[in-house]
Amino acid sequence: MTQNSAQPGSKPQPNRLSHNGLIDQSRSLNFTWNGTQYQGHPGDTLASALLANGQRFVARSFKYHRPRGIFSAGPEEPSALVQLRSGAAQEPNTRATVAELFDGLTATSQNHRGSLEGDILALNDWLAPFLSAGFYYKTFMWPAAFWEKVYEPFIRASAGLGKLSMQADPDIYDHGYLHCDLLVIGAGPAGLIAALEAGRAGARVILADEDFRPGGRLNAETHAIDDAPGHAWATRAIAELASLDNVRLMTRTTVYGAFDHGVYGALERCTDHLPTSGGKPRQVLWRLYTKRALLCAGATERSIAFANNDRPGIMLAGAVRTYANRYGVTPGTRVAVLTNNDDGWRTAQDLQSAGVTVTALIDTRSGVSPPKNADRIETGCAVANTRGRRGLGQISLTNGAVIDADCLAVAGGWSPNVHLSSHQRGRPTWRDDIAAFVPGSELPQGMSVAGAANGTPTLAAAMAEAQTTTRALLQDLGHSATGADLPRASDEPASISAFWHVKAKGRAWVDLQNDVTAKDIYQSQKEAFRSVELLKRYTTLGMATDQGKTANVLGLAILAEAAGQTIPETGTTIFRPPYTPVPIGALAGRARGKDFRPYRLTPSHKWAEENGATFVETGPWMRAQWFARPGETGWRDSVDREVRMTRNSVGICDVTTLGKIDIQGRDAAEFLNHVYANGFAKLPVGKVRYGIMLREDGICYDDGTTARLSETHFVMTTTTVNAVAVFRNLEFARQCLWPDLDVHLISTTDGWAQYAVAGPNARALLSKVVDDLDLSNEAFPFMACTECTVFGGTPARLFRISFSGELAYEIAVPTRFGDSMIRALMEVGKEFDVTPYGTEALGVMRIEKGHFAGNELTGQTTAAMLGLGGMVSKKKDSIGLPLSQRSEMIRDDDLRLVGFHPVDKGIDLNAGAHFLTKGDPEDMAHDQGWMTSVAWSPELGHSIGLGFLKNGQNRMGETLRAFDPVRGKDTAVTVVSPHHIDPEGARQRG
Amino acid sequence: MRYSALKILTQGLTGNKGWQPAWREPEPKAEYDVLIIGAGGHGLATAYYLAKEFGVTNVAVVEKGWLGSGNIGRNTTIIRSNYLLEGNQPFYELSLKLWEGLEQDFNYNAMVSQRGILNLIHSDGQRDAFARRANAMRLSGADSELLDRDGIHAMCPFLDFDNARFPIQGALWQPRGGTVRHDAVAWGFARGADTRGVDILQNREVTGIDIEDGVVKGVQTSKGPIRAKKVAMCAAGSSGRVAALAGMRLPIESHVLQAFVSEGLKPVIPGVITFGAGHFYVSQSDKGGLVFGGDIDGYNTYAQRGNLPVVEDVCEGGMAIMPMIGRARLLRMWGGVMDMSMDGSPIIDATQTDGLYLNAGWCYGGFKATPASGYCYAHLLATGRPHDTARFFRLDRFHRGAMIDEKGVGAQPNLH
Amino acid sequence: MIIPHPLLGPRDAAEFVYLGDASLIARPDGLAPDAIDQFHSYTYLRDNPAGVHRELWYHEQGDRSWLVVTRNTLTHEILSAELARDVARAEGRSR
Amino acid sequence: MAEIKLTAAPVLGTNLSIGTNTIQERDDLALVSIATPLDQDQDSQADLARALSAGWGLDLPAPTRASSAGDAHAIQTTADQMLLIFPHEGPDGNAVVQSKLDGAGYTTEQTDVWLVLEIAGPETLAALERLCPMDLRGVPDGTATRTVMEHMGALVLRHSAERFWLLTASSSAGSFLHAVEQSYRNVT
Repeated sequence: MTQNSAQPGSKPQPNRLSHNGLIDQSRSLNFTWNGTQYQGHPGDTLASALLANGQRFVARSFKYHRPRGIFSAGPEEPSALVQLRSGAAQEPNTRATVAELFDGLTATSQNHRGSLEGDILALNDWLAPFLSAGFYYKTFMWPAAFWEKVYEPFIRASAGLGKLSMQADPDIYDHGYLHCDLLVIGAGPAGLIAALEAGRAGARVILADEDFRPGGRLNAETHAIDDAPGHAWATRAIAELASLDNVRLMTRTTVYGAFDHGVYGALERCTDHLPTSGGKPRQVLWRLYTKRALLCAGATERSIAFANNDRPGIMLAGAVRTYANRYGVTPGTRVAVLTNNDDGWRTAQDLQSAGVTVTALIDTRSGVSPPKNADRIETGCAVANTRGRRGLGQISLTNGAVIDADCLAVAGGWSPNVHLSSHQRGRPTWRDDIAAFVPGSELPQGMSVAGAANGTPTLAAAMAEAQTTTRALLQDLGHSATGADLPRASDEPASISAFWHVKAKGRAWVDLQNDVTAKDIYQSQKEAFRSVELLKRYTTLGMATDQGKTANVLGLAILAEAAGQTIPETGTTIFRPPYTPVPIGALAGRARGKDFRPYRLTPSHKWAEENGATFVETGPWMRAQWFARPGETGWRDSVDREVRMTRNSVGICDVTTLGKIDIQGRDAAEFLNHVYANGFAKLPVGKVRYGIMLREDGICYDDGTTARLSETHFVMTTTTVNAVAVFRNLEFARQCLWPDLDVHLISTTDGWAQYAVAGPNARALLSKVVDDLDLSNEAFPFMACTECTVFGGTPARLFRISFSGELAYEIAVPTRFGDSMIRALMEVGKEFDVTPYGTEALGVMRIEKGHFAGNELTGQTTAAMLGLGGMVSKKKDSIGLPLSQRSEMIRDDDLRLVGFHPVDKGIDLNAGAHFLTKGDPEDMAHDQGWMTSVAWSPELGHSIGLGFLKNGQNRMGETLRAFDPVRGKDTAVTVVSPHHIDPEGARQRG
Repeated sequence: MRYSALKILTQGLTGNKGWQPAWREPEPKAEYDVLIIGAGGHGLATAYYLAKEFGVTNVAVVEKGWLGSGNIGRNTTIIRSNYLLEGNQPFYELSLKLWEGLEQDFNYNAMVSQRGILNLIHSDGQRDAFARRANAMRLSGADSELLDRDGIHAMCPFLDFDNARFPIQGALWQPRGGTVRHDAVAWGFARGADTRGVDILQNREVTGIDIEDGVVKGVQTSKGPIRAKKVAMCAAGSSGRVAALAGMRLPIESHVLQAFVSEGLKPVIPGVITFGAGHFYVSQSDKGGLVFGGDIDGYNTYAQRGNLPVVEDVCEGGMAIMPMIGRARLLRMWGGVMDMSMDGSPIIDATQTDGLYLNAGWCYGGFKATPASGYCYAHLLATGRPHDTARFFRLDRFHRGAMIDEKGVGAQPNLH
Repeated sequence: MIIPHPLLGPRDAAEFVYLGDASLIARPDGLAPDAIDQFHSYTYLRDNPAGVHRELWYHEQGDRSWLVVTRNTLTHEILSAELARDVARAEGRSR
Repeated sequence: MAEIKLTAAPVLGTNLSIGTNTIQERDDLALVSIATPLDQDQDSQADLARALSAGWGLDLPAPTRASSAGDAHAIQTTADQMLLIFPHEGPDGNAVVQSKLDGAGYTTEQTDVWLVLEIAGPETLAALERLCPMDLRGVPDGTATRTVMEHMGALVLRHSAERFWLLTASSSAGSFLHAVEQSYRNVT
């Protein structure tokens, strides 16, 4: 073995092979591991750099806190989880095997108390006999109160893996959407062939690979293609693909899930290999819309269960080759190889050619003749146990031999990466000849599988299969393949003889991360947890961050062994998305903070900002809540003043947020008769009518006014919150229920800036605004409407409607004039001491007036409860009519909307209080209703409320308890009419 | 075998070789007094309480797959009784009380962990509605508190208090809410029922319900017929399919609810937190995974998987209230098929067929209801009368117009 | 999911709002003497099949068409998508 | 008091560059919806086709395909409704259309409902890939369709691979512009 010669200023990397690897050994990158600085090279992962620096013991296991090392060289890593970066960017549970090295990288080990080496929780390992499968279900029950107080806090603190920073993620994320004819998942030899075939044929291709270097196992093996190293062929293939406009090559991109109808999720890691993201998205979550997909995801090697098979230094054999061939690192200086298949032989061969001492090649099969690439060859036996407290030192064999080794490469066979094939219904099927599960027959729509992922493990066969499959897909898609020949690759032998478990004393680990042993599986079987699903839940096998990529098949095999069954009889393992874990930040994309959802702003927003408005979220809208004036000491001051000024003179409120729907057609009136519970067919042109809408279940869900502008033209208003739902329901009625009515809908909510002008001086103010229109009560009475112009020619609509109970109008101008309009209204209103008012004053006035709003329209409210039962016309068929007449919904003693005054006028009422009859018990059975809305009425000088009360219409004057234990209040209230002011409506009609 | 710390100790010292099967795998008898269709949480709980509380032990629970393989093993493990309506609140409070004594009752540690549930409030209207709810909870003996921003901050300083699109204004807090190790609930009830003589018949699908002259006689299964005096449907998620065997149409649609778990993390979340301006709720399991979910996918389905838009919507909600979880990774997503009923509330009732009973329509709230559902269903099966707290869960309520519609969204199951 | 819109071609289901069983098109006569019985069945009871299901989707973030989509609730396979208005007319609905 | 005249304001007045890309509000257009009366014998359709052709040189639009003549475009928005976009200033676009249609369709003024952003430049498709679920790369010029972007409804019109119009609700225009801008910044 040749050690690399240290560059100036760099420390030697003891396990670096200077002549090997697809890394740039001419440049060094500094990184810090557990506070110590080391060096690696561009092209390294953190794992390869740690191994190069002789760091074998890098982690503690989940349950027993056993020392663990680096087990694999890819996304399947169960053991080497680290905390990457620091501060707010700290990233727990990062697999060192896929973390690309960058200059300045810092990482620490996790899941230990004290140092990695001195973890005091390693005590758990000594207690292991008492912590077997499911132990926690059988104890910690006494005394009952101790679970939350004593046991659970201890368990929680010692469980878990890495730590969150507890600070907001400092990076940004993005989402994206791509479309293609063919998605090729995996850029190994099969994927490259497929992409080349499809790309050359002119199809739109996306080739996605999770690695930063495409090529798959070609980068890890010493195979030749067309007489050159495989990785060189991959490089040429990538270059050709990059030159094709119709091919999108996506590296560092994991296709993590297969969803319905050819939709795939993919995560591109854009800046994770850089010291900082530089203000650009750290990762992009792509949604891929595909016509066809070809899964070329390769295979994952698995281990063999034998006693103490979890020590640092015990690794997958293929991973050992990856480190030697791709990264120029040997994981040990005296390496032993344990295999049950021909593929394991390559590890010995590759290491020996790199100059590494291979102390033994142990093949579990009898009668095979492995090549002499090791100091000793043992066949027909296996490893029985291992020694080495913080890392492997020695192995003992089933034949009694004891061999020194600081690395044991275990080749237990390869499991095709079927994950995406089973994300929908597909259940993998077992193939005895390769001792592995392959994708089943029920694949996601549009998906095919080729290469090692399909159980075709050898290079030439995988490439041939990829070509054949791609050609068939191209034909489906209407493209013709160019007919290029396959490159020449050798087909190496790939014989395997299933061998899973060396039964001997000592714990044999199956799931390295969750610390599940073969014995746990036997116990689980004995305790009746006999299906794979019960097994995994009882033992937590395969539930760790690696989702059992290296463990599941082994676990299943041992379960089969325990049950005395074959593997197919025992079950199968399926996988759920995501293939590898996806950051929640990436899944959320940009939607966080203020960007969580869009803001809708009213036309007067800018003006309101300039005039001291406080805003409130009303669904997506921001509305002015009140307008503070100098000297006002709190919101109540402002709101009381706005109400007083409006009721005394005139106030203006932006009501643009109400939904506005333009309804036109010869049959528009008939249509309205169907969708409103009350009649609209006879509404005259130039008039507005108030209407209530029911759901088909008879519940009143929205109300508003509709104006008739011409015989065939209506303008409907809805509540702000229901605008979208009402529109949808109208379209349903129009298209599905009465499809031959000539009626057409379009939303104009955003097209008009609409202002309520309310108060005794509303008419006087508006007479200075509208052009040439007689606003007298006779000419333009309550509920009149018209199109008109304002301020000398600007088009407008005027409606005489009132929510405040005052003489009031709503005036609308095209939105482009909205800002100018509010300024003009305020200008001409100066002589009337006009005030703008916000949603709070709006709320106070509607409660004073006894109008219901969102707090009353809970979706549980009938028209009868609102006192509007009589409005529901029984002479015409409207939506909700029949079911609104069900027996329980028209009971006379049902809830009714009534008003409330506090008996002691100095007390403020609270919404949400429940009503109790005096002397009744305080329980649900005696609940009489609840307070829905409260306000302090400047006009009455005390707090008032609206609420639903059982049989309320017949209880005027009764004194009840407004029971509010959650706020420690219990207030005597008197039942009154909901119309606290002007019950006759003289003001709004005046 | 009774479980105890001593048993763990003695077994540990003798190589854990003496553990016994947690339940039998019996052959069916020719006839049962009660045959329950579905060995999920509710079915097993029903069998357990029938045997333990009502002395009815000639009971079979028939399951098409493995016991506990339905929604009991696929949910987000939350227990709470923060309900609003008279039809619901006392029932869920009964359930919470049963949870509180469950482990000692069935000698199995289901890890009932009452670390509280926090429902965030983002608007005045929501505050009023939660005040109404909090008082309703008090009226039926449950615990509830309204917290202000400072109170929430003290509990969850990591929430986004400064930069939120929908600022946090307060919260409804139920200290007795929490989580339970869901699989253990199924196993504990199964073991408890089995010990008392109930036959749990796994891997046996009910393929027909035998009815003669309006009277139930038994069921057909994939492995032969079984006679029964009473047949109790208890297969939420598949209720439509089971009820169809008896010729019934139900006020139920099947929908998928996705759930998610992150990689294991050291403790960060104190109890359960729900976002009031989006679809997101979260807790942290004892193993350290953030267990979270949101809205149902919204279309009829019997497939136990969902689609990306909802995954993204849920994670958006998560990042909106707790942007510290951006670098935590989602490890696994899965789906459970829900009986979404027409008013969002369940059904525990007799049917028009003599001897045939229905327990269904749990929407995504079935887990927390498991003990009370089992208890009340057992009560109905054993006495013929509904239990007082479940008396509103009648099938005819839709015809009468007595819906129990907590969310007020009407006869549209995917909105509940 | 992808909805094969009959006018617009394949569209992401995220653009749509789902309502439910297409039998909701067959709204009974609200003035019939047994209207409550009929509407109870229409509004509340569902076949809820595990298999082929005809269902209503609304293209809210698209062309506002109501569609009748025929889809398998076990596999999510979509067999057809039609304009609900055409379906309604074919079922005899008019004014 | 001086005589008051209302002044029209653009929705945002946007005119900005990101690298060599530009984002610009088009406030020189009128937008009017035209619904085709329900009519079994298709007379209305023919009347409408004649009026569109005479008025703006436009054919009836097909689903997802705008009919265009210069800066005038007709886009089918629903099965029986289209959006007509044409150069025009002033709030009377609807009146202009009504006069030319002579009752051949039901019209509604839509100009102020929408923000029209013209986005152009070499990174435009890349930016749209971060926003828009629709395939805008593999479709012909003139493609027009409604979809959703960052939770906001939007109507997209592809003029060329490097020039698009994006129409969105005027009340949420600020959030929409923010999303478009962010998309460009994320890809440049």
